[in-house]
Amino acid sequence: MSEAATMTGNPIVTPTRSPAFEARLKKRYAAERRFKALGLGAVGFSLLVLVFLLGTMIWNGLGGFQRTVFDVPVSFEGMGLTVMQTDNEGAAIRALQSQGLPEIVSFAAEKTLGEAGAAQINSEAWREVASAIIADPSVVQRGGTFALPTTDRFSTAYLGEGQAALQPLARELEAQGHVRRAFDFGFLSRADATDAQLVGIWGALVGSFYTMIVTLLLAFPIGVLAALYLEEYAPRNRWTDIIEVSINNLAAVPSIIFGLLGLAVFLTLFPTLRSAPVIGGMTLALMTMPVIVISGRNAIKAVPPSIRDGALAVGASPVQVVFHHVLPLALPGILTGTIIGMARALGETAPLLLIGMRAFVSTPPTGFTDNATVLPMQIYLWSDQVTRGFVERTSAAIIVLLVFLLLMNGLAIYLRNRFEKKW
Amino acid sequence: ACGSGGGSTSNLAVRAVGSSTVYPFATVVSELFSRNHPDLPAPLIESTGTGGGIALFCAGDGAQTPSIANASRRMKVSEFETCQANGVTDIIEVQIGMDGVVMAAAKNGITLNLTPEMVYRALAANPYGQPQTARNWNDVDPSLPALPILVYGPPTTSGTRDSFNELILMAGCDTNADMKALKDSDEDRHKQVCTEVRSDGAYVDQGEQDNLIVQKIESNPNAVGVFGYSYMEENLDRVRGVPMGGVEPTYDNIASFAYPGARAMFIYVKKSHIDAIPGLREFLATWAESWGRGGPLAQIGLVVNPDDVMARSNSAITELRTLTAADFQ
Amino acid sequence: MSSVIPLLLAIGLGLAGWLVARGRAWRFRREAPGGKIPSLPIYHAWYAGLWIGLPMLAFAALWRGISGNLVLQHVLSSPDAGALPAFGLRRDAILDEARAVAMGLADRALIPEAQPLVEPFREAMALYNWIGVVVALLLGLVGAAWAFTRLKPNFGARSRIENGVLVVLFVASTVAILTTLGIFGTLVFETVRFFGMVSPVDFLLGTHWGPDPMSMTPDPARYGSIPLFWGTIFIGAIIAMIVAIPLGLMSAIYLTQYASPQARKWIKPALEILAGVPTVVYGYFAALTVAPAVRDFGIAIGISNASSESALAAGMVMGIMIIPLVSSLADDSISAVPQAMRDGSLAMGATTNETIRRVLIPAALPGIVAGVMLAISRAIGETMIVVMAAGAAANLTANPFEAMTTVTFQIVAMLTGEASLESPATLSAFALGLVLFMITLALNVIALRVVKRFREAYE
Amino acid sequence: MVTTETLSADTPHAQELGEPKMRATDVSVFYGDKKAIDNVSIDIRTEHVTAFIGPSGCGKSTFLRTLNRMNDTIGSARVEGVIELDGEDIYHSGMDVVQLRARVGMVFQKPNPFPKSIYENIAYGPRIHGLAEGKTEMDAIVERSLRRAGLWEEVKDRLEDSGTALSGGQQQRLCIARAIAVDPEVILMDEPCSALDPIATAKIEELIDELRGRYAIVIVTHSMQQAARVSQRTAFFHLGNLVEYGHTSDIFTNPREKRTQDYITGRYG
Amino acid sequence: MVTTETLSADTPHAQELGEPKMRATDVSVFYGDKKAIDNVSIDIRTEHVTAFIGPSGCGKSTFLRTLNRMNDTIGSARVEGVIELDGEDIYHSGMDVVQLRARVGMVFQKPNPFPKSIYENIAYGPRIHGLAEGKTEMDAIVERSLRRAGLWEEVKDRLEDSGTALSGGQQQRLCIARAIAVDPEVILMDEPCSALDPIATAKIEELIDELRGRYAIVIVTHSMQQAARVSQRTAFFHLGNLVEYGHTSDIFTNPREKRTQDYITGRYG
Ligand SMILES: Nc1ncnc2c1ncn2[C@@H]1O[C@H](COP(=O)(O)OP(=O)(O)OP(=O)(O)O)[C@@H](O)[C@H]1O
Ligand SMILES: Nc1ncnc2c1ncn2[C@@H]1O[C@H](COP(=O)(O)OP(=O)(O)OP(=O)(O)O)[C@@H](O)[C@H]1O
Ligand SMILES: [Mg+2]
Ligand SMILES: [Mg+2]
Repeated sequence: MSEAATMTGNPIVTPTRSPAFEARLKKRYAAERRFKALGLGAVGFSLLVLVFLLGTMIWNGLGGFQRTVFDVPVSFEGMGLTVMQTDNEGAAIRALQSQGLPEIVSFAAEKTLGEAGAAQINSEAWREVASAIIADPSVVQRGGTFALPTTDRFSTAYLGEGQAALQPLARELEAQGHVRRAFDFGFLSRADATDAQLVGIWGALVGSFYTMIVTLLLAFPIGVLAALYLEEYAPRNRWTDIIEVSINNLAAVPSIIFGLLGLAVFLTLFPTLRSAPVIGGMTLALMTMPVIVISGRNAIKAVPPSIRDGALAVGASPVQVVFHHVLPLALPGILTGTIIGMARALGETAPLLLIGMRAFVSTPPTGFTDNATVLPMQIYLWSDQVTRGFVERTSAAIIVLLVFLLLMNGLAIYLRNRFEKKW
Repeated sequence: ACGSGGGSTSNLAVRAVGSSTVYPFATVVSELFSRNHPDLPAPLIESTGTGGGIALFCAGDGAQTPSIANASRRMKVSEFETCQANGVTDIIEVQIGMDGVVMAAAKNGITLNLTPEMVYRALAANPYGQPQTARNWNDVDPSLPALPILVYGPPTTSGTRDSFNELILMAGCDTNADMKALKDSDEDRHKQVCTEVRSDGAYVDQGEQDNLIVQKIESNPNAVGVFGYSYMEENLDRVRGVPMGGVEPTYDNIASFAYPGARAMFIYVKKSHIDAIPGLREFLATWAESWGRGGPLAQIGLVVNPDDVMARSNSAITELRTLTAADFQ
Repeated sequence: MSSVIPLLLAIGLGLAGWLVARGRAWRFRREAPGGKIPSLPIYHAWYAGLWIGLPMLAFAALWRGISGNLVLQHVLSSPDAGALPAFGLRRDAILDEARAVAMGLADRALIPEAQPLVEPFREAMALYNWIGVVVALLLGLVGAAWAFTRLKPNFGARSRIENGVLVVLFVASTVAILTTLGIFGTLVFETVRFFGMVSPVDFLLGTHWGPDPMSMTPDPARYGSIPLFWGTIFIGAIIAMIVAIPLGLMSAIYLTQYASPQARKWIKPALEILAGVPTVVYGYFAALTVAPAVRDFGIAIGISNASSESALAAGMVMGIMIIPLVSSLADDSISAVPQAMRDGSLAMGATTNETIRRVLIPAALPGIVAGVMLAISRAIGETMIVVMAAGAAANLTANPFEAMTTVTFQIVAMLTGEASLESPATLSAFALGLVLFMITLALNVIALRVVKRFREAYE
Repeated sequence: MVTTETLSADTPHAQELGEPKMRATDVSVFYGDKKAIDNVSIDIRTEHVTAFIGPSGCGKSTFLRTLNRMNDTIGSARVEGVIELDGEDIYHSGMDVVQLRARVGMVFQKPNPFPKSIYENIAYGPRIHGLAEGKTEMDAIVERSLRRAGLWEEVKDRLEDSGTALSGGQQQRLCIARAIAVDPEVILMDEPCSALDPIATAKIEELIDELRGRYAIVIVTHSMQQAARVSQRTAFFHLGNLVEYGHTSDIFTNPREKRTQDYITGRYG
Repeated sequence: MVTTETLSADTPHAQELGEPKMRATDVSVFYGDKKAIDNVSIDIRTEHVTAFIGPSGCGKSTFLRTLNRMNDTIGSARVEGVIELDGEDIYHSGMDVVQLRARVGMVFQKPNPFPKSIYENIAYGPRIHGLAEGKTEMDAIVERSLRRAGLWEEVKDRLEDSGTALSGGQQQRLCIARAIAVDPEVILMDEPCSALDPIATAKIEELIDELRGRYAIVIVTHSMQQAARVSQRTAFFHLGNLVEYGHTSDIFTNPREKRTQDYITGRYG
């Protein structure tokens, strides 16, 4: 207290009201405004890029949900078509084929579109008619007007691109009102094909779904448990350091190397499961797990020790402390890591190249062990297709992937917001 | 509990792996096959690259190994030997057709009249063993425009690049007598001098993304692209072929070898699988039905085999003639 | 179907044990002096349930593995099997067909010889299913007997269960080590083969990269990996980070400190979409929008050899892609800093940005660093953007306007290309992978040391 | 309840004392819809140490935080009424919050040192406000502040250790030292001694006494003894109301209100 | 310093009192290399409330935490010596730490409610120990605990609100209620009242008095008055040493040691 006397010598002008302070304050406020503007700019920039990307994707991709069709009235009178009563749609379609349905359709098309036009009917168009008949056999009596897909080349020409030869025909048929773009519901229910007019995204979507399920079921629990172990129980020793380093390192390993691992380990163990979602999921899980562990550990670290003390002091065991208190409080942070990791896994192609998922799979998979491909792989394959019709389809597939991503993230974000707590 | 060994839940099906160049044709054949044989399981076509495909193919003779390897080049002796060593002894080689390698520019872009020699001198890392100095096309040949050399092409790892090396660069290189002589004295050196491409930006590796090359040359009128013929055919409204030695890269010119840029594509089939894998025989038959002139494969850019090769391919399928080491001489 | 039965049995029996044990524990409790037993009834329940269920499940898995062979032996010993070819693929195919039909996966056999074997397969499967069920039941009973002899009023069921949980946690953490070893094992064998063809010295110190994948005789002078590693670092760790760290960090700061909670709730997930946009999309964005702009800019500032494939374009787009990695993780760590820290600083008269820069960021540093590390890793692993926007030319240059390539792109190209898997170029992919793996490992060891030293705890 | 007039004209010598340093007029504070402070008016003078007492949850901390606008950081908090510092309305839009908080320092109920070194904890305020030029000056400020807070002897050898590694009481004294370091005009202390032992408490009380007259000091405390020892004016809060405000000696010996009397004698809560 | 003998045989009736609830013998505690507690021996009896006093940083909290092994959570902390609960060594490997902590409850210096509802804060302990069958029993436990902690009236209408939304004092009382809810045998309190107003403090003190005889209670406090009011035995710590331990009345009126005398009369720190 003796030093107190020495410092009360100067007059009572507090330094926080001096002109120097005020001048400095101006600068500080300028810095504050700059800083805030920088932050806003950063967010704004990112959002702008996002909007640009989404905008161009949607702009390019919306057309991919449509296809070019001819409106052709078909009558089946006197053709003697009978519809087989069976659950097996394939058999029923074959029965109609053998009764000459394709010829009936092309005849009807010729009548409406002329010979040149009829040549541009997609060779599989009659199947649409067949499906309509099987769905409602009374069509055979009534006849009807069907929207028949065109050939891929005609479709491109109709859009004013591709080979010049078909464009006059397209203009002409358009003038007659026979051709139009129609929403292609089948795009969402079919699988891969070689004709852009006939492809669908469903197969890849289901493949991605199965793959992500496997990834999530493996990576999330393993990641969370490993994070808990490392953060809460692991003794601080060399062994823990090894685990920690290898987890951090796995997050840095290029994804293709996980593909090599999947090839060398999983496919050696399960040789019959090449191209199957379960192997893809396992491989991606190895890649996703470190991300979940790392973000999970940060989230767990952020739970204040006083919460643990409180629980321990009422006699909770370390396991109870962790599962009753730490884990629920850390969950939002863990979910952030999960979102990021799963988003990456959903968009990943490189490791899947090596375990057989860059494949032409024309029927949607029905289980975890069926042959399958995934959305990004489908996008990648389509983006390199020769025919022009695939350009729009690729963009449409990207939109589907994004919607899938949004749904997945939406769920996680919902959960994250629900569990977010302050202390 | 389901089975040992081959007990996957699906039935045995044809499985074809390999080249991404063959992949689009194989998928079309697979689709045709499924349409014509709805009761047989659909073939699985996988794009792994030729090397990866042959490695899988040669891994063994079991029912889980692929029955077919798609290749955009011929099997190498070393690969054949691996096959033999792994018990894959009876291999049928079928040439399904040819892939054209073309050079093209934007429709309203640069006009070039090239020869393989000019291409070689413009793109080689060390033309004829000398340092590369050309920056503009007219540095290579005064008849060419004074525009910077900019070529987008496939990476060394792709089959298209391999054909480009072999059919255009090598040909251009061998116009020089010293190089021809070098070929006999030091084959490796010759190959390097003749096929190594400059990496200073004049030649841009564009991954295996032919559509992107098309887009890039479309937006850059001074650029030239190297890609498969089918891509040019599909994009004729945007790009224009670069004549080579005065010959335009048209279908007929490629099929007749007048345009120096066509090379064979193969499928390799395990004879032992023909009876064991349901549908394999029919699948091969579908190939044969599709690869002809005017067939569905030609429509998507396959350059059809010359008649004699066609006959040989047909007989390979019907007679199931297998490869021997002698075939590689 | 046959694998469902043991599963249901295991769950059912386990559940029964669970319920019985719980009931018994409640009785113990009521009878115990003071109405207290060391472990809650629920732990008794789990102890019994797991002792019953787990052995059954383990057996079911094992049985699934071996019963197929047993069935096969059984069928082969049946008289119908006499007509089979002695060995070879055809024989396997016939057996497979017959099995598939017997399991109901196909209506009829495509191979006629398989048809007579269907019935023997059916019988054998039924037989072995029964055996499996009976053995599983026995195992369950043994487990139950063991568990119930041990469940006494003063039995420490909780600590048994918790020890089990700890073992599970520990095993989960070793998955990472197994993966690391797996990767190492996968890479090292082929790498050794490669180094038999190209000496490690040439590979590690050479400055020219241009292998010929179609050649079987490597020219060591064309296998210098330095340009690849330089490109990887330049694009992924330098340019991308120059974009991503400021943008990501500033976004996180803005969202946690300035934006209203409502805005944050929407903007944060919106940014996370950026991380999930397929890389093909970024690739096209980089190649067709950014790269030409970068080239024009380069030419405008007088860099004559600015190429339309540039490290800068690829790095920038990659940076945008990984903004959310940085921002999300930084956001979480910043908002985890206790409010008291913020209050303390604000009460000193600090402005918000001073509080952020001097108090919050240092306290949140470990989380921010973790986010940055993840972001760098993702950038290094990215290939699509690199090939589309930076070309694939292995240039050793510091000029960001030139084309460059990365290790990872080369690995992908080599492994999925047309070259033979035996060729030195393909094998070089394994060597590249291994070296990259070792480098990141070394970096992580260093990072661990650094974080350990600088970790700031705030309670 | 007492009226505004009663509270501001608290002594016969009100005129002699000049203007109060801070004056709150009809201040109410809401958390969302919940009223936590109801219509409080009070004067705070440099000449006095003012103590806020009252049962837990009555709003002492809440009111204290309105005085340097720390409640701005609580989203749901809303203030009505007028609070003036040297005659300026601190809730006026022209008021500079940063400067306000530099002038009105605060010490919190729970010690909250920054996870930095002890030195940096103290140097933080002077540094952001640019109060020291050069290392020597800063060293002097740090030492002086730590001495005044009675912590210097204990930590002088480990200024580079983290502030969070100190014991609870040491941490709180560190926070007081930190607040003093920027030489504020008013110091608000929210139970600054609740984690301190008697010796440290005595030190702080001495310090408060020493600072009185130069700075206006407001202290929230639960200890009647402490209030009686250190303060000249005492305000008694109850359920958000300011029940009584006046000379400490009056409040403790001769409270006007029944509630005050009851509280002081420990008869209700 | 005093010897072990002196401390355990503290009264003439030592024999009559039977065995102590807890007994520490030659306990030293280290943080890394730093000795924070030096060779302390002490008995804790159910019949008494034991108060630990001493200047800030002297190791009161440290020693308290050794009694229910809460210092296990601090990586660098290491304990030497023997601590027995009912004659069992609590640092013996056969000791179940969880059960130990259920028997030796603790209330911390800084309130640390769980970020859960008030109800869940209290119900947590009884639930993990299975002390209640059904909702009604749990409700009863929650109400009883809150009442004993003097918090019931304030929170009974908002049991579903988060425990962290309470004021500091309310939070601390919540933590006390939480500790009581599991009916421990020993309750360790680390300055439980440092954030409480006199009324709440009085309530807690009443509660402590009520619980005495049934539970052994140890309380760390900075308030001599509080120590004098609530405790029957007082231990004075200084610089990690147990300087004096004995009847509270003796310690306060007639300390044997000079240092104790000086501390009590506020003469050093
Ligand atoms: N952030 C908040 N949101 C909502 N209500 C709050 C908040 N902080 C405090 N309250 C409520 O406002 C009232 C006054 O709280 P305050 O913290 O000011 O009391 P106090 O007098 O300081 O009590 P103590 O002596 O226990 O610290 C209490 O009822 C409390 O529950
Ligand atoms: N986790 C820790 N690591 C290292 N040293 C510590 C730790 N906790 C406390 N200390 C040191 O141990 C000594 C005793 O601290 P302790 O918290 O037990 O004191 P205390 O008597 O409770 O003080 P207070 O009355 O201020 O709470 C102090 O010097 C303190 O700095
Ligand atoms: Mg308060
Ligand atoms: Mg303490």
